[in-house]
Amino acid sequence: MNRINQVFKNSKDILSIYFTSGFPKLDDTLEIIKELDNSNVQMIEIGLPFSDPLADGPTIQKSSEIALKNGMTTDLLFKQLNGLRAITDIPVVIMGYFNPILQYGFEKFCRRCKNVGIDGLIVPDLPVEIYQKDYIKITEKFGLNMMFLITPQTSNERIYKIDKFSNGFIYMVSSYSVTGAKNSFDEYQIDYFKRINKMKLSNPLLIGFGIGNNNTYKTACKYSSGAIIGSAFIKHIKRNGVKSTKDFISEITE
Amino acid sequence: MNRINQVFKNSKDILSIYFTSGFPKLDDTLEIIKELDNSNVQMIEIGLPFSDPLADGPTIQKSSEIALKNGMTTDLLFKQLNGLRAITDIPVVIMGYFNPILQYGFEKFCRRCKNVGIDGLIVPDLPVEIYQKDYIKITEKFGLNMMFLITPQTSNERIYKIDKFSNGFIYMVSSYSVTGAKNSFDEYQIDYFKRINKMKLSNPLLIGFGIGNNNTYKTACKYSSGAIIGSAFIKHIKRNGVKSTKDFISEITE
Amino acid sequence: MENFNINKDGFYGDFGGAFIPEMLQPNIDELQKNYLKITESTDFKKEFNKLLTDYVGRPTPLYFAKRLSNKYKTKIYLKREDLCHTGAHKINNTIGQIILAKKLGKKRIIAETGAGQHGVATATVCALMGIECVVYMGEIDISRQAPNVARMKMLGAKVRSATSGSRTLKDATNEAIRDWIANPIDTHYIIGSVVGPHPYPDMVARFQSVIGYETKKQLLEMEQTDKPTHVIACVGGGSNAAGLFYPFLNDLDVEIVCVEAAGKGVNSGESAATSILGTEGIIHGSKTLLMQTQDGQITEPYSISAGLDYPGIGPMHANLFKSNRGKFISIDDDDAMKWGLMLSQIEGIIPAIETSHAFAVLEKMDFNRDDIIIFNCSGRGDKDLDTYINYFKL
Amino acid sequence: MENFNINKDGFYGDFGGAFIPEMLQPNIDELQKNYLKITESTDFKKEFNKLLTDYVGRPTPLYFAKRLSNKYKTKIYLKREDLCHTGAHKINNTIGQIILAKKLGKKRIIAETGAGQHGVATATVCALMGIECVVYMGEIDISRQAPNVARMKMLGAKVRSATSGSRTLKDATNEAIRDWIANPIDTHYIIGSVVGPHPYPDMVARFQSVIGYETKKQLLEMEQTDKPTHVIACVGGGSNAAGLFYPFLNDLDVEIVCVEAAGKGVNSGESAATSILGTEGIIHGSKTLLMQTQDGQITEPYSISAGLDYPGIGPMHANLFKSNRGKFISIDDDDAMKWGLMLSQIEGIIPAIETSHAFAVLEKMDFNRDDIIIFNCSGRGDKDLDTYINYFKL
Ligand SMILES: Cc1ncc(COP(=O)(O)O)c(C=O)c1O
Ligand SMILES: Cc1ncc(COP(=O)(O)O)c(C=O)c1O
Repeated sequence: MNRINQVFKNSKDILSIYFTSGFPKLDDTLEIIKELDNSNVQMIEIGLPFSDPLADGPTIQKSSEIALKNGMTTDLLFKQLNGLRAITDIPVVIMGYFNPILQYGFEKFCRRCKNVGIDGLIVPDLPVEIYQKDYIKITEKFGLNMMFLITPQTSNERIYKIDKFSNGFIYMVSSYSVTGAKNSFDEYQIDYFKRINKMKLSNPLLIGFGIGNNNTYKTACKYSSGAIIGSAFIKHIKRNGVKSTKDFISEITE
Repeated sequence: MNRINQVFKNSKDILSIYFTSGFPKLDDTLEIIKELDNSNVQMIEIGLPFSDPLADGPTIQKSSEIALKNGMTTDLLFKQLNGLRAITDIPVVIMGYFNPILQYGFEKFCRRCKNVGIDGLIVPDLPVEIYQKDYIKITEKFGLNMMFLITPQTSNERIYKIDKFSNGFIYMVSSYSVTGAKNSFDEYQIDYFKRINKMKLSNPLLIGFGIGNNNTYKTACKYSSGAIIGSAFIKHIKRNGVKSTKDFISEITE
Repeated sequence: MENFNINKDGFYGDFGGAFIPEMLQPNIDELQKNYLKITESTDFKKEFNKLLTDYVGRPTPLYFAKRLSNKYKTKIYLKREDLCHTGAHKINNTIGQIILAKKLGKKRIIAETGAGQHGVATATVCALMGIECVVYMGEIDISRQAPNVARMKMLGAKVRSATSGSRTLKDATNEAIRDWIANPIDTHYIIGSVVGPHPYPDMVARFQSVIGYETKKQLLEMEQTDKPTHVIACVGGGSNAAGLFYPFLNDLDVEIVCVEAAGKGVNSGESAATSILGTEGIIHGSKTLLMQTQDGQITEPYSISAGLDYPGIGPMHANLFKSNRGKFISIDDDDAMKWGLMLSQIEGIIPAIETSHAFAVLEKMDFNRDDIIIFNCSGRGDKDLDTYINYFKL
Repeated sequence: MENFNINKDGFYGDFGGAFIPEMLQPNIDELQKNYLKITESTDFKKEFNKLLTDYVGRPTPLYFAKRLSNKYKTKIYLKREDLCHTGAHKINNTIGQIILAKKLGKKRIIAETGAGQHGVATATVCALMGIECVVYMGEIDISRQAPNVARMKMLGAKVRSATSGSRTLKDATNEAIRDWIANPIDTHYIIGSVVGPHPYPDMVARFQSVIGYETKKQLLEMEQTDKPTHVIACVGGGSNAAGLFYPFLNDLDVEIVCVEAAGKGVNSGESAATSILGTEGIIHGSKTLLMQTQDGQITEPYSISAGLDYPGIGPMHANLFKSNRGKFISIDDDDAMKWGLMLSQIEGIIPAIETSHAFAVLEKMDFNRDDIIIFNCSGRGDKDLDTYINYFKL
């Protein structure tokens, strides 16, 4: 069983942390993973930086820009990840825009993911229909889970379709917004969380976008299997350094 | 008999000098007339300065501008000219654009001309047809001569008409050009002078525009009753002062 | 019945004529004798209309301004001269004159310009025909209208600086006339408005009359009548106004409204409201209303819009004023600027500041629901962006 | 027979589609489902055509460029999109999209812009309709395209600075998309070219196709055939080209020529010649040719003309290139500038620098006496005067 499916089976209040590889320093990738593992997060999302991250807010944009300036490349990420499974057992997914993956070669990309011990992919600009048509065979061949997003605007019909093609969890985007931390959720968001929960999907849900403190984390856990945090974590390590990861995580989870 | 007609009857190689009233100093008018009289010129043309002297070149434009800045007005000119006939007996004409005369009142203008002893008018932008229709009666009433211009382009038919309504002389513009001194005449100009002479007009001719040295003056005298000098004289007194008038005149006539 | 067109002697009532130095007589004679013969010929009309259509982009739309009409509770149409090639009505005239010049065998064109619109329109038709072009422009205008100077140079014209007098439009006109005096045979002078000696005012009005005739035809389709209740235009020299008014001059049911630039206020000493501040006189060869001292010295007008900043108006307009056929309204800088912004934001059309003056009458006159008001949208505001920017601190 | 139009899945051959984040899915779905239903309705067509006629100034002339034709010994026609309201073809598309947005009940418009032409065209239609407008523009472009920024502000639009990435067009597009993600319900995103996720490339091409259809009709009158031998246009994103080519895509007798900006030379590292330098990939939601690193990072293109300085081309053009249906030529800065001056001086038309690129093919291809060549004169050069002035030291 894939580590992702496992973690959802065994844990609740899952905290999944996103970071951009190559940021703040080019070689911080494994260091950050070690810190996250030590901090007892349940899942890690490694961002493959892209020049045009159009679903991301300023924090992740900036981190991607710096990562690329630092010299981050797809090949280098895989080289760094060669040591991945020596340092952690928790599920690790790569989150990357479609174009860099396409240029690398989708199949080659998946193969290397498999080889270094990556468990799944989130590709925000790869629509489920195209995935279904052209790529599902490849991810399945390499045993990679594919996770898709849903938003407050996604129709029920489409949610069921996404549920069908997702494997691991469904990334429930909390609001109409690009990434970036907020202090709380409003009632419309809560209604939306409730509505989705009622749909009894086959995949568990993780709530992402706008989570950055204990309050939003707790609320997310109430209405789903857990939360994904990106911008808030990146801001934290930018300010306090990679070594302060544990402080951040304990503040979130308390 | 009008002083203008007289001078053409009695003299040849007539030199008529133009100057702008109010230039270089506001009160130079009589002073310049005195100097010209002393230098034995045969006729004087007093320019009434105008803001938009469109038949004039840069020298006369500039002198008009300065004269107006000095405070020259039509009324003031007539006041200055109250002393005219105490200091000279030679014919004096006023050369002015039509608009200032019109604003003063054509009849009132003519009356004051008469009163101060002016002998005639040159109004470069009053076409002969309009003069004939609206103004001839007035000039005749005050015994003022009216002189019109012809150019190398003027048709024979029109020259005869102008000859008919001119009284005193015809102002033969030497070339296609606004006022301003040149060093010599070319063969086309000479041909033109010859052509006009052959027409046996009832009025004598004076050549103007582009005359400024002994050479052009002599040539003008050869093909007409004399010459009109404006720009060259203005340049001279601007540089050397009003008192140097005599030097200028003797250089021209030698 | 009174006739507000030109008479056979080249006068509109008391105004017009050709008060020109003898040196210009042959040129003006040539034009007077030939302009109607040539411009009324089939040959000329064909070429003129073809260029207006294929090159200038005519007919320009008659645009019903819905939001503006709603706001002022009346029917407002804009005649879109701003869409003409080069950005204003000025090119209608230069197209006509360049064809005429060619037919007269001229090899060289001169023109005056203030804001540069007429200079650009002249440089344009000269490039089109491959004819040499010299544009006179006041030294001061050259420095404050840099983009239009650049356009003229791009088009291959020589821009000559008029350094005399106030070094603006009036002096550029003087310089152009002096050039014409010096080059009477091969050169044609393309005047930019309905000013100057006869036949210019009539000739330019005829070339611009395409504006009014198109309006009639378009209105008939849109409103089932070819008669508006009001025709409104700004008046610098008066050519865009003359063009719109032309077919309506003798139709007393149609109210004619001329909008002049009040500058900083009619009584501020810095104004261009000629109908109020001017008196009868002669400017650039024409008897008309002009701003002058008691002594007949022509004074320098002022307006924030360089194109309205001429000390006279055309003789047709002087006659419309004196006879009360036209209503004259003057609009100051601030109102004009406000209306430039207003039209931009309510209709998506940034007008030339000249044009903006016209629209400001919407708050100076009362209109009925059923009135049909035609504004001549004489030009676009691109040339005026700097002025707008600085004024509104955008 | 090959079909160069879009297929039912939103692809031109291998190119196109909608590679978008889930957050945009509802908006894109809404458009995909409705765009043809709405735009093909009589109601829509009526309003669209009326505004194109009365407001934009269509039909734009098809102008036979006599002097240019003589010089190059062939028949050259210019489709005069430079005469459109706001100065370029861009407004054809924004008129279409604003009507669509209204019919979809949208209350707010966003757009991206590089040189500012599309931003101005969008701000214009928003003012016309009284709809809120936000235009994203790269921080660098804001400072180098000041006049168009001022125009947008005059028109009441908010101009927001894109401060990420290279701070030019590509980043402004990213910012607009992010805004749309954050405002999916009341906001419509007006893309400025035939780029972006399906249905944008097809929708924009259809709105611009009026250029090609008018050309056919006009040509039939002028040359007794509605088939030119060549249709030539510059390609930034590709909308003016798509508009001209549209009715000729599947008519193999008509040669299609796409002109790209070579910048300082195709191999200089400062170029925007996407067909040569680009590879297949995904940009702004569309699979197409784009300039990128081996790693799939999108690179910053360069051209002296801000409107051609986009790292991709529309999927229709990518397909024209790959299938060899279109001939692609790249023209460097110097040649483009030279031709801008040339067209100004030989025809009296100062073209946008984007447009100038197209004309330069006259010296890169051979044409026969009887060829009928249509150039899309996509825009006027007013916005580029500073660049021309500095380049030629006018
Ligand atoms: C747009 C525009 N409107 C009006 C005018 C004023 O000229 P006229 O009164 O001759 O129409 C100008 C002059 O440059 C102009 O550019
Ligand atoms: C005049 C003009 N032509 C061409 C373009 C390029 O865009 P497209 O390739 O979409 O026509 C632009 C873009 O701003 C433009 O302003």
